[in-house]
Amino acid sequence: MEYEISLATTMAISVLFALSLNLITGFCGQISLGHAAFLGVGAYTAGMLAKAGVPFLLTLPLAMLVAGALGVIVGFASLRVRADFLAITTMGVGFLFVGIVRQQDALGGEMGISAIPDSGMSKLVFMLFAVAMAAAAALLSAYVRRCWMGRVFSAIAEDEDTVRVMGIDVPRFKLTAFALGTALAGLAGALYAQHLKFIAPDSFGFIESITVLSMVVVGGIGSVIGVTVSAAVLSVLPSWFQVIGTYKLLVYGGLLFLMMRFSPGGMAALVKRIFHPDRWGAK
Amino acid sequence: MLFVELIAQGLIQGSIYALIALGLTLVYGLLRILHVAHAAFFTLGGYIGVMVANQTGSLAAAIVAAMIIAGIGGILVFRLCYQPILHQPPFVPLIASIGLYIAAEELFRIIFGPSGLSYKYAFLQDQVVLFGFLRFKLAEIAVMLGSAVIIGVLSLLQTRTRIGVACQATVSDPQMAESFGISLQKVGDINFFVGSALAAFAGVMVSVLNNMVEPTMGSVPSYKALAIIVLGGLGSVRGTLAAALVLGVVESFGTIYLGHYLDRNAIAFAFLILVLMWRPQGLFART
Amino acid sequence: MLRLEGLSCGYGLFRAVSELDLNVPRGTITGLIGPNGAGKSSTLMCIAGHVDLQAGQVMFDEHDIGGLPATERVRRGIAIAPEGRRLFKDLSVEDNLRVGGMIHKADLFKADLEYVLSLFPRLGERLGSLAATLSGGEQQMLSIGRALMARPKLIMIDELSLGLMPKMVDLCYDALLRLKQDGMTILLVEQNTDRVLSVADQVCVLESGRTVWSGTAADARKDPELAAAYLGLR
Amino acid sequence: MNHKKLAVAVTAALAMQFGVPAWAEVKIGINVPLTGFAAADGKSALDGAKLAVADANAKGGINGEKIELVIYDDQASPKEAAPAATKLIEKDKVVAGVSGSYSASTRAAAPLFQAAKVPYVVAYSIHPDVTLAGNYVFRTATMGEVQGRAGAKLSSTLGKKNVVLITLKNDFGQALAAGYKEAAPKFGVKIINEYEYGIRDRQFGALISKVKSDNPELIYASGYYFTAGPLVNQLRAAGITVPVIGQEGYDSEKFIEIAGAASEGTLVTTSLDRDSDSPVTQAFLKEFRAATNAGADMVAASTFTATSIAIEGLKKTGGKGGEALRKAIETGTFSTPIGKLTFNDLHEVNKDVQVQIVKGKAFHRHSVISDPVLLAPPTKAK
Repeated sequence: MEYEISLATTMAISVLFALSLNLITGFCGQISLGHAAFLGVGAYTAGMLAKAGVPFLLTLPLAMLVAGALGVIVGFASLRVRADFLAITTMGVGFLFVGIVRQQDALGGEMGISAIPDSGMSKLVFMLFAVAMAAAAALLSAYVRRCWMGRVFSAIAEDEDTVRVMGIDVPRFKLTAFALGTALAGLAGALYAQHLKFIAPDSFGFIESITVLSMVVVGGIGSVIGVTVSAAVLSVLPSWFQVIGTYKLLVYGGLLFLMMRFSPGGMAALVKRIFHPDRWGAK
Repeated sequence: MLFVELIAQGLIQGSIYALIALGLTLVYGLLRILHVAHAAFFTLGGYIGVMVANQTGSLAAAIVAAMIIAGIGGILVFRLCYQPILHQPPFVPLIASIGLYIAAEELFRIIFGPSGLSYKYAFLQDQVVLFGFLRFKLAEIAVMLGSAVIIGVLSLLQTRTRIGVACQATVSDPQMAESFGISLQKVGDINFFVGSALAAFAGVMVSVLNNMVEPTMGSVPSYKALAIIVLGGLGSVRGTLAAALVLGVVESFGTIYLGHYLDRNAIAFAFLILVLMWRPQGLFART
Repeated sequence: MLRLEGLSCGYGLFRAVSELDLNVPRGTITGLIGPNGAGKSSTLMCIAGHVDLQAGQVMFDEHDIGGLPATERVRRGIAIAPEGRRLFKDLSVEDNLRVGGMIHKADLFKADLEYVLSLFPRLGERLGSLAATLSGGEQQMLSIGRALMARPKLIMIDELSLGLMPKMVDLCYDALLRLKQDGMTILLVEQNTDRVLSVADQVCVLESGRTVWSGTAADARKDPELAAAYLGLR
Repeated sequence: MNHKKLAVAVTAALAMQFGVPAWAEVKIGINVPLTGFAAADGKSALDGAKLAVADANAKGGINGEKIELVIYDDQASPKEAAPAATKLIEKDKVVAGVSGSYSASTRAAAPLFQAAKVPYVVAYSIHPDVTLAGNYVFRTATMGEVQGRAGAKLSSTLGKKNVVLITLKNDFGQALAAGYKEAAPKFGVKIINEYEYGIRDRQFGALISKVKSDNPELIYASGYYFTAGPLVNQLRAAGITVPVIGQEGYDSEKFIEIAGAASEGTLVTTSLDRDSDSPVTQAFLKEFRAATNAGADMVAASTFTATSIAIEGLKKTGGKGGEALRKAIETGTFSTPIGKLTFNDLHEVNKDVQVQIVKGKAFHRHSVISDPVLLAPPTKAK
């Protein structure tokens, strides 16, 4: 059972992480290529605190706080630059995070941090806890999308200038999206650190940022259900792909490409197309 | 003396960046997509270069073959992968491109093996001493001169020939260019051919410099070139050139004097973020 | 020469123009007028092949060109000087004109250039300048000149006088009359109704994507109701 | 032949008698990076492990039972290594594990093997935390710090005082640098400057210009063959002729291929001595070439060794894993291609450091550093 529990935990953390990016990129249209940095901020915060003797449950809100605060700072960048420029800027943030952590002896430098103290939960309970967190994030996402804020988000995603002209305080909403999304990423990071008990800078690099963006996009950008399913599937795909062995990454990259090439709306669109063929084509 | 050497090394690195980033900028200028998979042609160039050179013993043949094959590959990528999704929001081609790049890197590994290939013959490995104290590998000089010549010829072609002018017009306003009979497809073909061929040239030269090609050799250039075209003001050829050289020099000094605080990639991106916060349209963009 | 039959066009589900009928006889100037958002520019862009044709036909020289790509339409003889001019800003004036004549052999360029410069001598002084550096009037001249380089049978000009100094507008209209003398067919979209009525042979008035009036310019001037309602004439 | 068949039949009959699954093969699990940036080392490691298993199976396996190697790709990433380790333990029920991977992934896997009480033999990952996971984890590689100390001693043996360090910025390079810096004062070696580079760097022009102006007598540069090849090549091209000391990361024919003529004279502290007169080493080198048509490198030799040690242990316990196997490995002495090995109380390996030099496009013996005090790996007490 332990293997299944471990996989389920990985799944739950990935879902949480992907939903956090979905808030920023999916709902609010701000593309981020450096989201793994916030996973890292959460993981390092929680890891260091746990090593300092802070109880596990207390590390979670602190990790969210630190990640969210940094997220707001990066959010300011989104006020200054847009679209492709923002994508590259966030990518830079990702590289900067890894570059800085690498050089900090206090954070374990290149060696990372290992032997992170146990949460005290059994593996099963921890898995259930992670699943509960992911479910909460999904509910929060669904709620955000329905409320006024979510509508402003999607309006910003559609056409920022028009929203601005309407007299809505666009910066405030963008920063909120960043704060929410990065804080959730921080939570995912804290769970990640606890799950693997070992973190190193390389785990939060560009590849990880791309992976999570893929989860969002493959699921269907902005679709809570789609993103949840795709994050769950894609996160354990590498383990299943052991069968395919050496062709794993080829399949993974190919899948990403084919999905975008033939169904850019992700799985959500694909499913809609299969079940409601008549609605397809209407925008 | 050290100062001059560091500048020179920065320019060598910068001209490699320039060769790669130019293709990216051509594509971005025309189609407004970030063509991450571009770096695959850099790697492809390296592999073709090594294989052809080891077969024929001629570096010139290797360069020509690499550029032509990569160029054709570029056209195929444009037609089969990007053209059908051009009307989608920008993240779609971006992610497709990333997927394509990951798959390409893996294909190289599966086909050519994970540990890379080296040249059987020593090309351009002799040392040259300039001004009595600047010591270079012949290959380093070749990279600098080669890129200067190629880029010079290209910019001449771009401004002096009808096709070049047509390409520029298309970048400036694709719809109007069509209204004057210029086919987007043809211009796309040309841009992808030229851009990929340039990347392949860079790939051959880098493989000569390092005497090695490996499946992952494109990954650093891929995102660094993205940073460069942003610095250069997305789509501006002159800006890209300047940004590539500036970044090369900044890195050259950075690795020596900042190396203990930040690694090379982080330096490049710290520089990028600073510049963007200061000038959101890029360093050399006209506003 | 150009005949629109029940033309409807727009983007996606949005319909900009509904069932427009229009006939532009050879060698005439036709004015297309109406308030903002009436669908005038969309009509021109649809004829040029940039706005989706949703219903109806675009007949040119007795051929239905509705399904042809934009690149082919210019070869058939339709050139456009679009709204906002849309010059190739990074190119010189000369290169803009060169692009205009791209569908023809390079050795025709010189003669065509001379013809355009005879219409707009001001451009001759600015041949080497970047298009972006031109004044508004010069830009409009270049836009028309660029279209002429394609040796069209029909030239479509959108918002000819918008934002121009009166003197520049005069120069442009003089050029139009000369073009007409040389046998050119012109489809003109214009806000400045006075000007259109002074040169046009016939006008078509659009409102909210529909034709509300069409006829000769002389009739238009005579119709008091029309003049008051749509043409802003007093 | 007949003997063997009979033996197998008897074992089978006995096994059925006692209700043990009769044809169960003895399973050894291995995590290696087959894809991603470390794929080249992963391939070498896997080749080494496969050879060890094939050797053992050819000699009759364990009590007549065949050994099966269960292979999982970990991409050298902790994220992939953790589920792979869990799967090896849980699903495949391996009796022993081998790490043919880097430190990051090995550190993620080691605690899982420890918790499941499955002995885990680590081939070439050098991070100190690996063996701290617990008493079921063994390591056949010389730790980074130890190798760094050996490097410092070698520098002084060569009579060089002023040294520049060029350090690969990852756990491997940092551990080496730490060991070197620790031991350098003892040997009167002065570090006049230190530079760092990233694992993706292949162009070192700027760094080399600066090194040249430092005018060192010796360069101690950490790296893997794919970084060291271009580095040494470019050092020589820039006219720097002082000796270069590398470590086991250099230890691959690929290094010589990439650096070309510039590789001549490069010194490497490693665990594989090509000129060893030990029959085990020579047999390994020969068999590896026969099996893969390529020369063995340190990674292959170490993973072969780690796998062999697991197999030797299993032979002693008759295929039983768990505590019995742990004790067997703990107390055993093993003849391996990288020398005679024993483990200390922290399950670190006690062995000499081999110094190889590139001569005539091949690695040859330069010297052996055997200084039990200097080379003592950390113990439990420390």
